Amino acid sequence: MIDKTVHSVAEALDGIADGAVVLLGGFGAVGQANALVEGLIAQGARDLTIVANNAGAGKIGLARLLAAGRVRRVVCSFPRGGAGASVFEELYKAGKVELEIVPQGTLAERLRAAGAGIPAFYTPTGVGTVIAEGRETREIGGRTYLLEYALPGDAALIEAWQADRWGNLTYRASGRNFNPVMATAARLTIVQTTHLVELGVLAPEAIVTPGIFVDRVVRVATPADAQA
Amino acid sequence: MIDKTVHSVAEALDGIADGAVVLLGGFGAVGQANALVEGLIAQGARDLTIVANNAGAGKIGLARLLAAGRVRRVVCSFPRGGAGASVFEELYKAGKVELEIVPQGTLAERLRAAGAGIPAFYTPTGVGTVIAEGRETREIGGRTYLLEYALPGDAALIEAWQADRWGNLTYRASGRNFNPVMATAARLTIVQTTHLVELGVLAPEAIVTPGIFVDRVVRVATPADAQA
Amino acid sequence: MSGGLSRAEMAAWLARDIPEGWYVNLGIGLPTIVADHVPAGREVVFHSENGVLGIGPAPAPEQVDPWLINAGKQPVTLLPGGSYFHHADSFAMIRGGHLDLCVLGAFQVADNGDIANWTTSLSDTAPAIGGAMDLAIGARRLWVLMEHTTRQGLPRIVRRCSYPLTAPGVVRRIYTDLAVIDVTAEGLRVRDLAPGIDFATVQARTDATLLPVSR
Amino acid sequence: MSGGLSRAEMAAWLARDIPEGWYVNLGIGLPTIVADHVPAGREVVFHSENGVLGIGPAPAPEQVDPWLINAGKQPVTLLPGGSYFHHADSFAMIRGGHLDLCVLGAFQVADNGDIANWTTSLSDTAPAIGGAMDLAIGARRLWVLMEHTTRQGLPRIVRRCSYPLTAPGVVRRIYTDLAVIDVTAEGLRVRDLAPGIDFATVQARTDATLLPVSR
Repeated sequence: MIDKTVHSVAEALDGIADGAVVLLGGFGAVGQANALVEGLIAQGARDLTIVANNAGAGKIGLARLLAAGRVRRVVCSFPRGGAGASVFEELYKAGKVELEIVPQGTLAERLRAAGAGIPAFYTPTGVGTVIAEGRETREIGGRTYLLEYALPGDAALIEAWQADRWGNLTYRASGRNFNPVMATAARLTIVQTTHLVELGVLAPEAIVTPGIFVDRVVRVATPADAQA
Repeated sequence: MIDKTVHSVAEALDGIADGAVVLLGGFGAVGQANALVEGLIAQGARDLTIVANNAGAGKIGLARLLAAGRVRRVVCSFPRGGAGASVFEELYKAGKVELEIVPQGTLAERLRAAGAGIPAFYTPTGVGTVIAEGRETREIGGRTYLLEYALPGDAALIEAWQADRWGNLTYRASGRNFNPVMATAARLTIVQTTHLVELGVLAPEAIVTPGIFVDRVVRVATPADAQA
Repeated sequence: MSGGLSRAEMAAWLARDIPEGWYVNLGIGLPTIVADHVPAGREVVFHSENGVLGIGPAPAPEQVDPWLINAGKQPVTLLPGGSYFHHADSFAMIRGGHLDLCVLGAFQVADNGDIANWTTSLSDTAPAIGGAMDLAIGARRLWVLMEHTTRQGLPRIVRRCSYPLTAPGVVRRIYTDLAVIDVTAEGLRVRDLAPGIDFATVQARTDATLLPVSR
Repeated sequence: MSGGLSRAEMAAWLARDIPEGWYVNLGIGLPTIVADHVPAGREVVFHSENGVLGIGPAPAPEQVDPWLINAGKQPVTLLPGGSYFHHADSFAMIRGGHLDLCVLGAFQVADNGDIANWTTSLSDTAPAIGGAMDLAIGARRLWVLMEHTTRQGLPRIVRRCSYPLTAPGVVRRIYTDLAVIDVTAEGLRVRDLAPGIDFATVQARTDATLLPVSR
């Protein structure tokens, strides 16, 4: 019997190595797999590259991982937090973390490309800006485009609304965001969910991430607990 | 009030010009917008380029359009029909229709790229085969890839299971196939459906094609009628 | 600035020009409030880059769904007919030219349509692009909604942007507290003036050369 | 061919080697029947390129759902846990390396792993590729399931394919009515022999040079 569920966050995170590229779903506070992200502190992996839309806000999730000194580099579109300087901004100012800024749509497309076996693509985004500096361009049909490469991860930490033992996933409202894209882009896709359901409960037309993209599923008590 | 529904197939097809590139959803007999495809005969457009996975089977839909002499060129992955020579094969043998063969995944990705504002991408499919002849290649990370270009349509003819007045769509089972991809790739996306529903009936998590991609929706009586 | 429109009036000025049925993305900040000023009964479909189409009015505090936010991370609601999708699909809508309109704020707009709206310095502690570059080049039309001048009274409409660009040559129209200005092949042409504001006042507060309203 | 396995036996031979939990695409024709021979109780998830994952056994005639077909256009069923998706997502699974295994039929396989399975002639009246080229390069493993020789008795396992390639250097293993053969860096190595078949018989019906079973 296929059963991708595991019994603890520690088991879910087993094998993520020092230096790994880790993709974190979520946008704002919604859809962040914070139980898994914070689990990385106990798990112990160091020197991580984190790919996420934001560079962490408040004192939870990625902000805690950053504060624990586990992150060498952040690839994101919008590192600024809310009010006041974030943990990331302080580390960045102190030269303790590297930053690669990627336009949000290019970030999403590079992740999608990694999951889809597309090694590189052309995009109009960023032409004529600092993003284009040192980058290959190409004219197609009279318009200039940048060459962008796929961005694969060693692991992806995903938050799903519902999951079953095959790893099929659904998401709630704007909790979808980067999660289904990143789920396709990593060699090891790890999911936290509050709703573990029996196989067959999720309608085949309503499954957003088919289990083929998912390696492990761990149930967390509630999203609130997950973020405690 | 936004209302994309129109009252007849003729109204739905208005404006498709001679020489247009028309994308046809469907795979096998499932998800073919045959009422719209056959409506093109009365509509009158000539010299069409048809993009579809198959080149028509039996005597309905695309096969009827081909028999009516309206198609100059077919872009597809699998032109062979079922038992016996199809209408397409007879026309092709007689030199009356051109054929561009595209691997099925490359066809899907070229359509997706057109809808997503990606003018070109690299793919491993077809390297070292006749598909690669005369085509640009590039080595990325030690592997060779082909450059492929987006394939946009002037119009797309889509079959959906359900639709609402905003043009939101769902599909049934394997009727999804190329339909949602092609719906994004054309300047004019036209939908036939058997189930026209009130706005709000379709769950926001279950909508597969958001209305932003859809221009017109026409209700047809039943799929069987549509194929009569 | 003396005599100009309030922020709500600016948003309403722009909102009146959005036809029924358009798909519109509103940038973070001032542009977001445009949604509150669409004339009653006119259906406009608002998109947010975090995967939401069909955004409705802001929820009452007790009706906030913590799972439903917009790109500015504010709680929002979803209208009947709304839908959710993932980030790659959301930016496929943007980059693929499916939005009729994007409204962005800006630090500067140049007379050739260049826009600078993401950072005032490349040595910023944490320069943040977000979806701005994709939105600027992807929508069928880009309108800018911003105060005509900075708080210090410096012009934001300039001959050449001094800040890092978001995208070159993409702005089609500018709404400010003083005027509505079209970016045309001939240059910046004033399309409309705020009540009590004359052309000379607008030109005086603008670095770039303006063309008068063509009647 | 005398003494070789039946088609059902060939399919069962291959099916036994598919571990639980693998995601598998079965090509049109002979490979399709592999699904019927997976040992009872072993969960294997079958993918079809027209957007179906979790295909179950063929339906009884009165239970056919006309909306649910596989890539060979045959009616199929969906298991609990199955899902539907569109063609671009389906080929993202294939090209993106998410399938553990693809099983294809072939006209020819060469000792370097080249496969020719889509046409025997470029002057074909209507050459049809379908998903073969994507499947051949995309899955983590490509196994070929085919009769060892043509109906005319000509070898299908050759030193060099004479038919147009589907993909170069991709086949990992070949199952025929006579033997199971691994494509290795050293060449083609027989892994297993059908009951009553000896190495010399297999070699005699093979154009390429074979290496014996390594024990």
